[in-house]
Amino acid sequence: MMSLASYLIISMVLFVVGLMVMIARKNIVAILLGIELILNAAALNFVAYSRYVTSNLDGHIFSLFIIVVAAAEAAVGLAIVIRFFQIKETIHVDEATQLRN
Amino acid sequence: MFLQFLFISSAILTLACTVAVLVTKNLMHSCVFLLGTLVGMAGLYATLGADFVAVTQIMVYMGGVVILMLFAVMLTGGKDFVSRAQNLLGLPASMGNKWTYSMGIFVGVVFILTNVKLLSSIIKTTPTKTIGNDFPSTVTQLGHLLVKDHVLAFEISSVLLLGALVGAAIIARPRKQN
Amino acid sequence: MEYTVGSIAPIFLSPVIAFVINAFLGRKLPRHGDWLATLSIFISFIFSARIFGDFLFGKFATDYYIHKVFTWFDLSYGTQIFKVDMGIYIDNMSAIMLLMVSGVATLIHLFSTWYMDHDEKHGRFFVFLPLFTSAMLGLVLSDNLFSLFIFWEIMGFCSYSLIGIYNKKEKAGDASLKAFMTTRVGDVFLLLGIVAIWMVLGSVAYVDIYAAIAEGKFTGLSVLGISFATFSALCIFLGAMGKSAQFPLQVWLPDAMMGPTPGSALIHAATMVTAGVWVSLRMYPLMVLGDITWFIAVIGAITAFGAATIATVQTDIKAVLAYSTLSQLGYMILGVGVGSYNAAFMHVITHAMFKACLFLSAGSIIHSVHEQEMPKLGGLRKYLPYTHFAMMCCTLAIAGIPFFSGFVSKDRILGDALYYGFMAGQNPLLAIVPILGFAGAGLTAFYMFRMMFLTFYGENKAHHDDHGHGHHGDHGHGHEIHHEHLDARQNVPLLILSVFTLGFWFCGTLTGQGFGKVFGSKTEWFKILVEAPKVEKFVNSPREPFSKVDSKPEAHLEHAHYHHQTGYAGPNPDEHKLHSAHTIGAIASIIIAFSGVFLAFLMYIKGSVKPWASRFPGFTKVLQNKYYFDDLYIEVIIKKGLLNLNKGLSWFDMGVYDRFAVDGWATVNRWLFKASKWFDNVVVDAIGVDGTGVAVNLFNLVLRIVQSGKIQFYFVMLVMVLASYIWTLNI
Amino acid sequence: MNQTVVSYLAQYEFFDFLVAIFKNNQSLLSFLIYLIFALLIVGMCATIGGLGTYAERKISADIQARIGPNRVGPYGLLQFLADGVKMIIKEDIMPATADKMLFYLAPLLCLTGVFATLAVLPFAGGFIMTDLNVGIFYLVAISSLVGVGVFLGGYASNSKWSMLGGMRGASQIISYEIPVTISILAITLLAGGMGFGTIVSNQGGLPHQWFMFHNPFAFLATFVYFVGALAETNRAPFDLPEAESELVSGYHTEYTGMRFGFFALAEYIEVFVVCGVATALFLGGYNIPGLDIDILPLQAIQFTIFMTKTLLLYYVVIWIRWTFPRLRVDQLMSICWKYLTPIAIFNLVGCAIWMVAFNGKSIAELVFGSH
Repeated sequence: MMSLASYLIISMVLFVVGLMVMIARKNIVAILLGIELILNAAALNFVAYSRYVTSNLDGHIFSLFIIVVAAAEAAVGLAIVIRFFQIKETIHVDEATQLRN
Repeated sequence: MFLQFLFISSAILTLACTVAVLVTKNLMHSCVFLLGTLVGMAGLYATLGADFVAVTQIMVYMGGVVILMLFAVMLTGGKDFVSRAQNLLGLPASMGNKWTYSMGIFVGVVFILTNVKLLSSIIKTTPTKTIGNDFPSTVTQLGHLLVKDHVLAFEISSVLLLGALVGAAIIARPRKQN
Repeated sequence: MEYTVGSIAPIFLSPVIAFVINAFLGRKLPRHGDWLATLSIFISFIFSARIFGDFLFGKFATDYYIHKVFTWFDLSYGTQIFKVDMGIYIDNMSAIMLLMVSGVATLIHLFSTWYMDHDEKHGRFFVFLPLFTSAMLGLVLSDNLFSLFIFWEIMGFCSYSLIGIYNKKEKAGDASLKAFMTTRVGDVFLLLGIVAIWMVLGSVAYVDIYAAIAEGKFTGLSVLGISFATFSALCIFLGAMGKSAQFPLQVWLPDAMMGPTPGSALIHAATMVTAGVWVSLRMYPLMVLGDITWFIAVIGAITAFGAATIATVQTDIKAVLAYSTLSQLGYMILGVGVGSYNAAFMHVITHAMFKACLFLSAGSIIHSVHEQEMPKLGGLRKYLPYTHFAMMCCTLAIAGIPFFSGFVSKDRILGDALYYGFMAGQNPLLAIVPILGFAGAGLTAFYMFRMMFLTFYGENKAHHDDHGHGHHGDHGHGHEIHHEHLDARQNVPLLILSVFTLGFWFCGTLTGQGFGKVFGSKTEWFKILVEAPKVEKFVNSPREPFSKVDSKPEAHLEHAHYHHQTGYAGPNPDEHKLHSAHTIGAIASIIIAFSGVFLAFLMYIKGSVKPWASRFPGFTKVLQNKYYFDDLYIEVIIKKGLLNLNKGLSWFDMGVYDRFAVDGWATVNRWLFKASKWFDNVVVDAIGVDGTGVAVNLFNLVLRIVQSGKIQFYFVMLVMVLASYIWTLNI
Repeated sequence: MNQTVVSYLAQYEFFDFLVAIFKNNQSLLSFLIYLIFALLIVGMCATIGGLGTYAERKISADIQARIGPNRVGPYGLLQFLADGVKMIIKEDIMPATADKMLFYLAPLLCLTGVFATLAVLPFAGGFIMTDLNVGIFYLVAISSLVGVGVFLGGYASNSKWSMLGGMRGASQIISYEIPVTISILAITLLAGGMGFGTIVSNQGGLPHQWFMFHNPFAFLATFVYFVGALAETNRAPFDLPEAESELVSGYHTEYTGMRFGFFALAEYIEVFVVCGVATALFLGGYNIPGLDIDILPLQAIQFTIFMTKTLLLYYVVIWIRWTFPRLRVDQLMSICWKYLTPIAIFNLVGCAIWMVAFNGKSIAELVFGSH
């Protein structure tokens, strides 16, 4: 039961749900949630391959960096969201059509 | 047995919470379910013997990202947020409508089909090792890898984090009203 | 002790640093950073003193020199060598000059902090003063003519700024412009000479030029029909004439007194004007090779005498000093011309000392009395005792009274001139050189003592006048002349300088004639250390980079070289004749000097002889108009010559070039314009531009659908494209 | 993989008997041992948490020259039980506009976060549920669940006070996590590992062998950690999230009955955990002075030593609460970001340099020579 395939399927489900969240939601924060899911799906794949296919820990390193990048992305993304909300009073993604304030 | 119990419970937690993230109409609940997903992911990492990654996952996501998300939801909920606390439902358009959901489901189906095509061949062809139930500690090895083989990426990520810290602070700082 | 960058660079760099700091931060510093400038020059002085000490006290052999280079830029490619080195060259002469420049400049800076106090241009003055000094120090340190030229021009700029520092006064602005433009005439020739040497040698370092002279590389070359050596030597000497204000180009120097007096002191004594003499001395072998020494001597003699005559009728105290500077510079150039290398350089040093002191004293007087017209002064001896003492010492020195430094150096120059004019078998017309020289010496004694008597003796006219005229009240404290007290910034610099007006510091004996030794065996240190460069020793001299320790032996000549010598000890076979010439010259100059002093005494103290101004009114008028040189330049050369030339050029420009070339081209263009307009309207606009617009519109219809700006649509497209790609793969 | 309580017990002979009893089903046995052990620890800590409320009241009374609870049981010792019973039988009120799911979830998250940390707390040699090789890291990570719980509690109540308290609490907890974590990293450097077993066994029983006195930087780190931990547990003087005078009762204003009890229990147990961590990291843990063996009967002494140190710190925490006034919000943040974090980073760098420069020797070893 615990095999590479099961991890890959879990990761696939995570990815697809993340994608669907990104597409279905019009709220920027919700889209960021979807991105987090997608990043996690990728990280899980790396670790699973690291255990089942390769015998080194490079997959771990990669998923660590994914976590780091996700954290940075979340911080900057949410800062932008808050700034956007200050200006537009909304976080509807289709309102974000201007590159300047 | 213990391991399998952990795996099954983590997988169920992950998948259930993931689906809940998608279907719930309340953004706050979405965030909390995301938390559940991430904790479940940590459990999955643990079953893969990635103890350090698992704990890092908990540390970063639970202590940082999810709380940030919650803050963002609160701060962008609207001026009269308190009076319509969970009526993020009151903003149905921003949480998606039938059209967007059907689009999402369509894309999801396409992606799953695609992925199944990929996975079916990959799982067949990828040689997998037989692995025992031993879980050597990865902390020391990861430390060596980080400061030897991957030191450049490590340093760059530290610069990235610094940049994100400063950038986020500058972007989100309150402007003078004039 | 090794000479490294660290032990030599501060001489030049510390004033530069002071300049930079003062230029940018001077306003914020207390007292506008004048203490910083003074301190920086003092640091230079300390480093210079170390070098001087090493050279003087036998650390090195007398013909030792330090020559270190670094590559400035290297554009060599393959066999094409184009490499320019910069470096330093220090020999005995440089060491003495460095000590003199930095020492005198230190005292001038110190005095300036008093003189410029509360002046509105205080800050700006102390920006340029250290830069000026550093440029002179850099010039002395330079090992080649090119870097010398750079510093030469920096000095030109600084003198321009210092002379015109009171830029509200129109006269100051004119004077600064005049100084700048006049010296520019010389600078053009100097640059020409440098380029000429570069063309032949591929290098302008002194050692390379000396080596080339020794190897005879210049022989057989000619430029414009005259020999190359003559051409280049003449060009360089013309540059020196501009800087040292020699005869035809002397007009700028008297006007240069428009600046603050300490600035004049620096220009006249230590730095700018001596640069011309310096380059003449450095290039002396070239001058000899080019056989223009007679020309140099004549120019020097004319300047020495002519300036002295003008000085006799000047009434402005600074003008008298300015013309005396001209006259003394004439003596230096004369010394170079008659082959009195050693004495000419000694005169540079001694003159720097007493002329700096004289100018500072004049500054002290002007600052105390607020008056610089001598007829309105008088009787200041009681009020300014220290200034009087210092100024009297210097006047004795410049007048050539025995026991003072001016006598030693000037007498040696005149002795050599006497030999050169009458006994060396030259062209008899050159006898005019010693005659003009001796006449100038007499006039020097006369006009200097005239200045002293008018200023310090007699009755105090300024004092009485101020009681009569109330309009002087705007000076604030102009009414009362305060009694002078010993002040570290006002008169101690003067007194220090006046100590060095004594002759024995320079020749070791009381009169310079070998009687009454003072310093024992090292008596004639100046004569031993300074001599014309022996070009032969520079052949194949190695170039040493800064990082390397000197490979030359430091003291390969025995120290016992300092033995007692009398008179001139050069390698001249006519030593006897020379000796007798010097004896005659000494006696003659003593007599002439004292008679000059006596005449001044009779005219201005006793009043028994009427001043000659009334007796020769026409000649006085000529003198007062400075031999009409300014008028000549402005009325004749500029107004008649240059202006007409410019008018002609302007006519050519307007009538020929503008009419045919410019307007004609315009007509052609008009035709071209018509053709291109048609092309533009029909081809480019109708087909190209509008057609593009239509095409873009068409594409727009398609792209507008895809490029919606809705990010979710992009996600969908992304996944679709990815999926379609993967489905086409065969896996 | 990791030293656990099971693997510890397995080295003794009676474990074989147990295995025999369970018909060689080792997994079931392990599971049972874990279960029993977990119940033991949770029960003990719940009792300690309850007694904490009693201690708080008693000590505050002492400081304020009162008597404090003295009716229920000897010296009022059973007061906490009475309180607990009262809380359980109280009506469980849910505000009408509350977010129901999160309202239920929040206290549980807090409690989960706190109890999960107990898994790695080293009470005595071997007497530790699992000695994870990322033990302290795990502890720091999982305890941030408390922040989420506080935040969600504040949000779900749908009340101004709760909201403000929740936001303050969350921001305070994630801010103070930084100096605390960096201080802990400094100790990790000294110990050479993140497992609690490693950390404790690298110290000794006597004070000069403690990491607190290992070098000056570690000494500073002790205080940084302690101050940061106070803030993380929302204890006075950093109790802004539940500041009575400003926010009624902060994030648990709307909570009643046992849900409030969960929050309170979580707080008291967290204080205990934090003190226990301080003991293990800085104060030598359970080491017996002079002895460094952990055979079975001696663990009673080890446990006593550990509890003594921890409860002394617990006393200090309560003492501080009743001594110092509360900070303002801006002061709180400036203390964290402008003082504690730079000091903590300085400590980390200093420790690293110390380890390189003195080859890992402590001050005592340098002064008295290596033993």
